[in-house]
Amino acid sequence: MNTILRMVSISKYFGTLAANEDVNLEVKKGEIHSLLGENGAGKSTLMNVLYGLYQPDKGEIFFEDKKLNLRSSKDAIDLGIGMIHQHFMLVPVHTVLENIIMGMGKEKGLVIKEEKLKKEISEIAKKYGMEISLDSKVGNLSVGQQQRVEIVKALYRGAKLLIMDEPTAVLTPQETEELFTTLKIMAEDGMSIILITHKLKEVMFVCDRVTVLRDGKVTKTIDTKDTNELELARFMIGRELMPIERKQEYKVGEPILEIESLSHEGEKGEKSLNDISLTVNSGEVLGIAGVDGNGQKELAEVIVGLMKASSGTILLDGKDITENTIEEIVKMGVGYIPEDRHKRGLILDFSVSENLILKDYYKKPYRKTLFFDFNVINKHADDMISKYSIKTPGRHAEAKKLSGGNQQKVVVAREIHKLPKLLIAVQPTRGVDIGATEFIHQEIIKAKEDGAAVLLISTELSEINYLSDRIAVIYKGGIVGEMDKSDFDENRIGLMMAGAN
Amino acid sequence: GTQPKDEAPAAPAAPAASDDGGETTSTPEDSGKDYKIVLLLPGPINDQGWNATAYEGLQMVEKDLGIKMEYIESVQQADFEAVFTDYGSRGYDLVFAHGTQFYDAAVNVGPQFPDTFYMVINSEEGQEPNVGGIGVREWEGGYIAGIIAAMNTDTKKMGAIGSFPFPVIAGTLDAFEAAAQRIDPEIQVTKTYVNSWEDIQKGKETALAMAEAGSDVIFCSANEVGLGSIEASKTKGVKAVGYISPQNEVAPGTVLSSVTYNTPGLFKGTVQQLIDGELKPEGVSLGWADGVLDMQWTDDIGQDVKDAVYEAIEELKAGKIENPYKGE
Amino acid sequence: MKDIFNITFLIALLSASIRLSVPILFAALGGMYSEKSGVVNIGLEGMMLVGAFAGVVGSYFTGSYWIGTIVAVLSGMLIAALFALITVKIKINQIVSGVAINLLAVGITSFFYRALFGITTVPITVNAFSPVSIPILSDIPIIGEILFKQTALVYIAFILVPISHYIFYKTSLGLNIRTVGEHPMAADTVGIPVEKVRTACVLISGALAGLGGSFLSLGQFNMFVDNMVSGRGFIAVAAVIFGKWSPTGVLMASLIFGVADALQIRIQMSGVSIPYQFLLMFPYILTVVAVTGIVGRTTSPKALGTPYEK
Amino acid sequence: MKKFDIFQLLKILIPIAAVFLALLLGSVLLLFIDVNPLEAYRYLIFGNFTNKYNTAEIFVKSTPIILTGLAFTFAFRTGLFNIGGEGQMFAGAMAAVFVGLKTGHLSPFLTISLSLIGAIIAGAIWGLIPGFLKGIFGSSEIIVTIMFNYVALYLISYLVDKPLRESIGFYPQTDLIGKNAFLPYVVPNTRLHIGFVIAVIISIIVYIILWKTPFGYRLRAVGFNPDGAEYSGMSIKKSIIISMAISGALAGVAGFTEINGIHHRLLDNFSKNVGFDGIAAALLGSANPAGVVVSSILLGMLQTGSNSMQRGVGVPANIVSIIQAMIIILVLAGNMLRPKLELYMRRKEKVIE
Ligand SMILES: Nc1ncnc2c1ncn2[C@@H]1O[C@H](COP(=O)(O)OP(=O)(O)OP(=O)(O)O)[C@@H](O)[C@H]1O
Ligand SMILES: Nc1ncnc2c1ncn2[C@@H]1O[C@H](COP(=O)(O)OP(=O)(O)OP(=O)(O)O)[C@@H](O)[C@H]1O
Ligand SMILES: [Mg+2]
Ligand SMILES: [Mg+2]
Repeated sequence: MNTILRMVSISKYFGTLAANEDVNLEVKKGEIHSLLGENGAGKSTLMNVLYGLYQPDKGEIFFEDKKLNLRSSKDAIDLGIGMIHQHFMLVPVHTVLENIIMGMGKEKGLVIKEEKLKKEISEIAKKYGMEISLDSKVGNLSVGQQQRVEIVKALYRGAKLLIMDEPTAVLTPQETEELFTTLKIMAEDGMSIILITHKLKEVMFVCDRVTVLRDGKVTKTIDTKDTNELELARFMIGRELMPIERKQEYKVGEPILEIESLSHEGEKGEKSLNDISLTVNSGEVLGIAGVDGNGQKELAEVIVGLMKASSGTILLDGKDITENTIEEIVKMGVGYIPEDRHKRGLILDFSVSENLILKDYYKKPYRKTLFFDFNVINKHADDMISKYSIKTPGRHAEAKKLSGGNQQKVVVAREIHKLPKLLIAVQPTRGVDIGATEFIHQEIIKAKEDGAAVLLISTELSEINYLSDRIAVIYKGGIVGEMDKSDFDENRIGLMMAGAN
Repeated sequence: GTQPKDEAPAAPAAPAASDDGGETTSTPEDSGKDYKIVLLLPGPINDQGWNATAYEGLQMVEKDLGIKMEYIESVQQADFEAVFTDYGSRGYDLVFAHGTQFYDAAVNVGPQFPDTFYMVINSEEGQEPNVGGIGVREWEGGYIAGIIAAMNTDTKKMGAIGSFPFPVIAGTLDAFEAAAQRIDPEIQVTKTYVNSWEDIQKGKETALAMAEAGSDVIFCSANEVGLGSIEASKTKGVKAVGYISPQNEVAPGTVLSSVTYNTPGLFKGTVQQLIDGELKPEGVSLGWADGVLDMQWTDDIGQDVKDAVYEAIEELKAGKIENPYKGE
Repeated sequence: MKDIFNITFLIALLSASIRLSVPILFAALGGMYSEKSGVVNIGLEGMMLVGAFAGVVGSYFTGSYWIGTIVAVLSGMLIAALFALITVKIKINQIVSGVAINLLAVGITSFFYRALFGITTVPITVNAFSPVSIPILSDIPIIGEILFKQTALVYIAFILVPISHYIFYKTSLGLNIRTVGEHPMAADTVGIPVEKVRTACVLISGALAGLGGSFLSLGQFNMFVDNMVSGRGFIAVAAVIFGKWSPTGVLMASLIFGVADALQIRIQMSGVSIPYQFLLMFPYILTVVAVTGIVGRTTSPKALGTPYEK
Repeated sequence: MKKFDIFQLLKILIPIAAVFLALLLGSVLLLFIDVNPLEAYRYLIFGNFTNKYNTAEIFVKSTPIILTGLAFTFAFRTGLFNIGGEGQMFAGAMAAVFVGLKTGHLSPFLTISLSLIGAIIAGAIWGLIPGFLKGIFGSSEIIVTIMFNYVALYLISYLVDKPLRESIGFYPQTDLIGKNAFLPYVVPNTRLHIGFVIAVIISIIVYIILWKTPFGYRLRAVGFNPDGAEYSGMSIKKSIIISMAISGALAGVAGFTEINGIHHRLLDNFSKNVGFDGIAAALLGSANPAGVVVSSILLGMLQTGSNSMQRGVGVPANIVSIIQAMIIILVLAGNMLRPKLELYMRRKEKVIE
């Protein structure tokens, strides 16, 4: 196998922060190469440099033995480098077709020849098993489908090297599996792939080689067959990972959340929740497994009052909260880790300390008469930062300056710290590195042991399995099965998630 | 932008015999031609109307009397006092303020600077010791325009456009109507306001609408807006009466004739009084009798119209006609 | 009042509405290009003013109003280039940049008018457009009178609507513009040069606003007077939002504004006892009502107003 | 220590350089019309400081700009674009005049307080309506506030034409408000009235509200991320309406200072463009109250300075607006480019160390 890409001694600074320092990366033709590293290690930055979005401050890139001078991603695309970004680069109000062809005027002509383009695209999509409806608005698609749009977008441009930044973070096991099958077909076709993921199992399963980054520097490049998950974790975080033992028996308390025949209709009248009944007791974790887009978000938002139920009742601690506002529900002691931390969970322009009081800002002791008591607020922030080991330049740093994993920690800290009666956690570790994942898991378990009722909604079966005491599966807005932890069977649940009974 | 202002110039102040040496401000002895005179304009100097004619006055003073006058334009209402104070403290001999709206500020500042004379154009008041006013009976112009218009209408409908319902403007429109109805009581005059001095398109559309509703002579007292109304008259083949500036050439064949203001002469006259030490802190009101108003005739005008106009002018001069506008 | 609401009145009203809406339509179409690419353009007013002035200058020196119009377009683009430089490249807040552009335009048009023509009491007049009757079409009863006896620029304005629609929704160029306005980062990742697209769109907005200005000075008149745009650029800004950022919407918005203004003038003349100031308010209040009742929750381009930074 | 100084210095040096550049560009025009730029600029810069009266004028001018600037700032910080400062100022002025006419006979403290309250309420209503339409129907506040500027303008025109026309019924303007309703002067023999002090105090209050209270926290949270604010239990609609009302109230106070401090009566088109100057001041001052005060004073200085330049050497008004526009553009451009320059210097320093 010959080398298709060599990045030599790449350095990239943001201000005075070295996101990449003297990084070397070599990718061979037809290989699937993994890039590993904690949140903020510099993976996305390195890839953005490769894709021409960032100009490196130092270093050289050789692609197919030619030295590159990338001025924009246009240059990279023209050379056959494709990239699927961590945060999808799709325009929600455009159709799938428009998203795929945008920016291709030079190649495809000024006037959009819809029929011809559709035919070409469908062919490619079919080849890799990724059919999608080209006329749908992307904003209406599930995350998994959006992922496909991204891949087809890259394939249609004729990528020789495809960069995928955390593509599996939001996929179900089945979707992940499908994706990996596709990736393997691509690799066999001679395409090279750089895969960024926080899931070591996936790395071991699909990748040929791994390069590990830590604090912007390469700590190791190694063949997957010569290593194992534990060793990779050590390269990444510089210490051993010690999975905590989970007590299998648990003490169930009073019912906290009781949902009775709950339904919800979307804007166009479609049923997004269909007659759901559930109970979560104090001291237990009820895991909701399911493919993304099957009503998970609606379930969480209806409970907390962000959306209105069309029928059914929700009892919290025995009191009917179906008609209550979110404000009232929050006050009753419901903690909520939302699926999308950027949209809901944080005010990105607020500082860390401000974000940590987002739900309690008007309460004592943060407030003295009409004014804030900044001594208390600052101390609270410092406490949280050290307790949850949030990596931040300081409590005054704006939340948007934190890496994704650390942003997630801020949300988790805020929601768990208050000792909620009910904790709703949606995808609590999305995009978070293994160290932080481990930590967040511990916190959820601690909350439960302190008596919280926890409703865990996750597309990741390993997470469901690891944290839940009971498991329910959601499909097309309805609960299609419920089981105890002891009956956990990944295959069976996977099938239920896909709609089979 | 143009500021609220009153519309109309005046002419050489009446010779008015000077009484005893009382409170005249400039000292005739040292008239070594070193006068410091400034003209304050409420709007931009090339507004094709009120301010522009004042600028002509400034040029005439320079040409005929050899005295260089300064000017500043677009003075904001909020700055009137500050500007008066500034020129007062810098020892100016004469400050022309081109619009009644300056009057209050002049009265407030005046007493602090007895060596400066403040002359407020279009004010019919003055105040001891050093604020004078030259009011122009603009309505007398409107009256003559009304006669010209009335003798050229077939439809017996005509339109009169004003900027803001200021007394001078409203009076002008009212006089226009009164004169027209004196010629023929059946004549209807549509009066509208556009709340602008410069929205030329609105002027045009207003006049077009008037013409479409049957008016066949249009008259407008609102600076640039007037140009719009003339353009509309041209488009619709109806007639217009020019106003303030000699506007016959703007649209030959459309403009019947123009009633013009001899603003330049008014400035020259006042400066002459300054030189002669005859400035008086009082208000005067000038009209046809004082040569402030004038006619620019076109060849299309028949002798009968001219006769009627001259007859009316004589009556106005004699004070036989009253201003129809009585305020709100 | 009695004989006022007949067919001639209607024809007159609608032709007036068209004349009144055309300058707004030009500028609003321009504003739409700019806003679709993510740049708020409050500077339309100033760009129109520059166009109005440059059109007269061009016609004055060449004797050709068509050349005057071209000069207007180019001058609109020139001042738009400055706007693009400061908003797209240097990334100064777009709203305050627009305010500054308006201030600048008032200054330079007045300055150069005086520099070229001196201070006049009667404005310099130049060759200008006169109405062109379109054969056959202009003979259609009523419609012909309203639509097909206008100046050439009016036809251009209306033709620009379907052309813009085609560009935005049927060409890759339009797709690129929309992408840049919705999600500049995504545009960047597929190789669309965000800043170039925005600059181009701002230049187009300057060109069209310049045309709108020249419609005033050469299509409606044959002269330039200070500040002759009198707020129409701000109305155009509103028309873009009101028209929901679509060419047909912008057309409707401009027409509604034109009708309201034309109607206002006529009601005032009909001698009703409503104080005229309330009639003058009417088009503005109507806009508010329309924006509230018809448009509702507006879906602006997502990235509108935010400079793109990597 | 040394590093710190350089960057602090840049903050001052860059705007000065920007102004200098703008003047340099302006001097081309001045030379074109045969005015000596050096002399013109001597007036522009030092003209205000020749006597107490002119110096005080700077603050007189800046007073309403501070207030409309704060109005824009308040809305901006809470995620809204209030282009309607001008109209809200007019609304405040209408109320201030009305109160001043009706209660001018009361004690100064009482009548002035009532005028202020009236202006606050009227401005708040003029901001609240667009806020309400935005909150409930989602109507663009940019459009509605622009439209409301015109509506207020014509409303004043109506008031001074008909119901509030001066009692002798001549000019379309109101009578003078009662003497007791005049704002007291703070420096004798100048026009500097207490409105300036009020504006500065209000700017401090605005700062405190926005950054030191839970109330302001909430409004800002909604501004930055409505979804996040909603999630945490805040009502977006209520916040939008409250923010716009407060923003309008601030501009309303500008109407009060202009009427009770300067004009003492209502007239058409008074203090034109102050609303737009406020937007410029807010953004020049990085939308924070202290910055607004400083940049409003700078704009005030620029305006009085250019008046004095006009008076001193006869520079026409159009060049003045060109120079003003250039100064705004170049100072903001300097602000934008400063971080890049700093970064460049920092990195250099790092390499050297
Ligand atoms: N545009 C930027 N401006 C400033 N700092 C940045 C920027 N982009 C990245 N950084 C910083 O550079 C470092 C590397 O970020 P990068 O996104 O490459 O991390 P990552 O390895 O992709 O992390 P994650 O696993 O969370 O996606 C982080 O500290 C981040 O805060
Ligand atoms: N303006 C900025 N200044 C400093 N850091 C920034 C800035 N914008 C983004 N970052 C950081 O740059 C990195 C890359 O941004 P990106 O949006 O890819 O987030 P991420 O860390 O990968 O987050 P996520 O895990 O949520 O997907 C993040 O660490 C983010 O916090
Ligand atoms: Mg990343
Ligand atoms: Mg991440």
